[in-house]
Amino acid sequence: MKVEIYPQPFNPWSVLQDYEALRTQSGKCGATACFIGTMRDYNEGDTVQQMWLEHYAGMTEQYLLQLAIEVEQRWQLLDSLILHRVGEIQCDQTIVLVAAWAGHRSPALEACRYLIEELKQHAPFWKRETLNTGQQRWVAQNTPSE
Amino acid sequence: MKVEIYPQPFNPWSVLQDYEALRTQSGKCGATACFIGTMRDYNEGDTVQQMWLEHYAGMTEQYLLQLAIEVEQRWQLLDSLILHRVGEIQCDQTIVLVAAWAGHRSPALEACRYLIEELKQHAPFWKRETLNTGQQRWVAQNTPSE
Amino acid sequence: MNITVKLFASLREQVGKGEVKLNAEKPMTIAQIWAQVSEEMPLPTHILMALNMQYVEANALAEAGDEVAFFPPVTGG
Amino acid sequence: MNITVKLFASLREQVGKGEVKLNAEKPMTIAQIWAQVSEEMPLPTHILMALNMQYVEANALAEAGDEVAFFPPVTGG
Repeated sequence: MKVEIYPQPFNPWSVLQDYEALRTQSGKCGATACFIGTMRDYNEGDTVQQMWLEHYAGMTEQYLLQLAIEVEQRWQLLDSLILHRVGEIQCDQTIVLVAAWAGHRSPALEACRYLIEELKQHAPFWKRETLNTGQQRWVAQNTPSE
Repeated sequence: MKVEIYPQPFNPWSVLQDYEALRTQSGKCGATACFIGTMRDYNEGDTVQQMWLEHYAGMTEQYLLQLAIEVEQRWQLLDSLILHRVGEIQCDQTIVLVAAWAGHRSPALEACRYLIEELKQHAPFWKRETLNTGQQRWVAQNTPSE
Repeated sequence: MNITVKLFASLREQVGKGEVKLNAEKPMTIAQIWAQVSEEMPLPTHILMALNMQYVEANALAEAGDEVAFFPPVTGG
Repeated sequence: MNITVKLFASLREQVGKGEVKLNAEKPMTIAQIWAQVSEEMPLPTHILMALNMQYVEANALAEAGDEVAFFPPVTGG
């Protein structure tokens, strides 16, 4: 299990590769599901130039750790991972990465979806967008399940 | 869109990294969902030593390509990827990788799940397991959705 | 011209043939092709059938030049 | 001893404060703390509140040494 807040850009695939490489190969994992959220250049009909991501240092990490523990227990996962960017984010950069490892595909897929939905609804992060007009605005709220 | 059958082992994360690196960064992708199936050392209560994966060369590729096209259209995806191993497979090696790229998370997650469920139900692949007793057996059928 | 018939996985082992060329003077149903290739084995309940690499039912018609395949439930992924 | 009060994102900008130390001689509800920090602004409808980094409702009690936070709906992921 790993939960981490990244103030700098990261490549999700190389992080996943490095993370798995550290693990003792066990033969027990049959399924890995992961979700990656990336910064788009548009939102609610406007062109977005960049984004600032604020978090509540301390509570955010604690919330995500509680979430990972809950999910690992509920779906009997072998492992889970939650990574999230903060700070100034540019288009095409990774914002969030969640992953779930399990014996079979249903727990991995369901846990992965639950991780991202819960994170989006409850983890204390806030996005402030800078539009191409220079205007800055706080994103009002996440769509419940788009 | 890419569909490929691998007769040799591949690392799913480095394949994903290379695949994305080839793409023109567009700012349109907000969500990537992927699923990876891995060979376990157990199945139906027995210890499995290795596996042989057979496919119907020609039909398998054609079926997977039709599936990718269907999924990209149905969920308005930006891109999709289906990779599958064949031949002799050892524990912890990747068997299958499916991925879906979309503007928002729901289409990416739903398309990813559909890809793996359809592939498991319809793509012409067959697994023959070699148990640790030396016994060989064909896997009778995939669980509908575990 | 022939119909090419392919069998896969456990079905290939049961029938003892991986590929057969059938002389096809006129169109045949997939069921007729099975009967000929398997030497009158009853059609297995869960068998899957393909004509030119598309899934079909046992009453589909194949003719010379076509490729027909029989295989057990798929177990990929 | 004080209660530390933190405000985040748009709420920090609206109230004009990011962090405040409140002198707490006796326990206070989160609603009372909001009233004091915001100088009697009504509690925003969708506001989220945390006590020692766990979500709570407005009637939860905080005392000296505690950390209380107010923030708008979260928009991570």
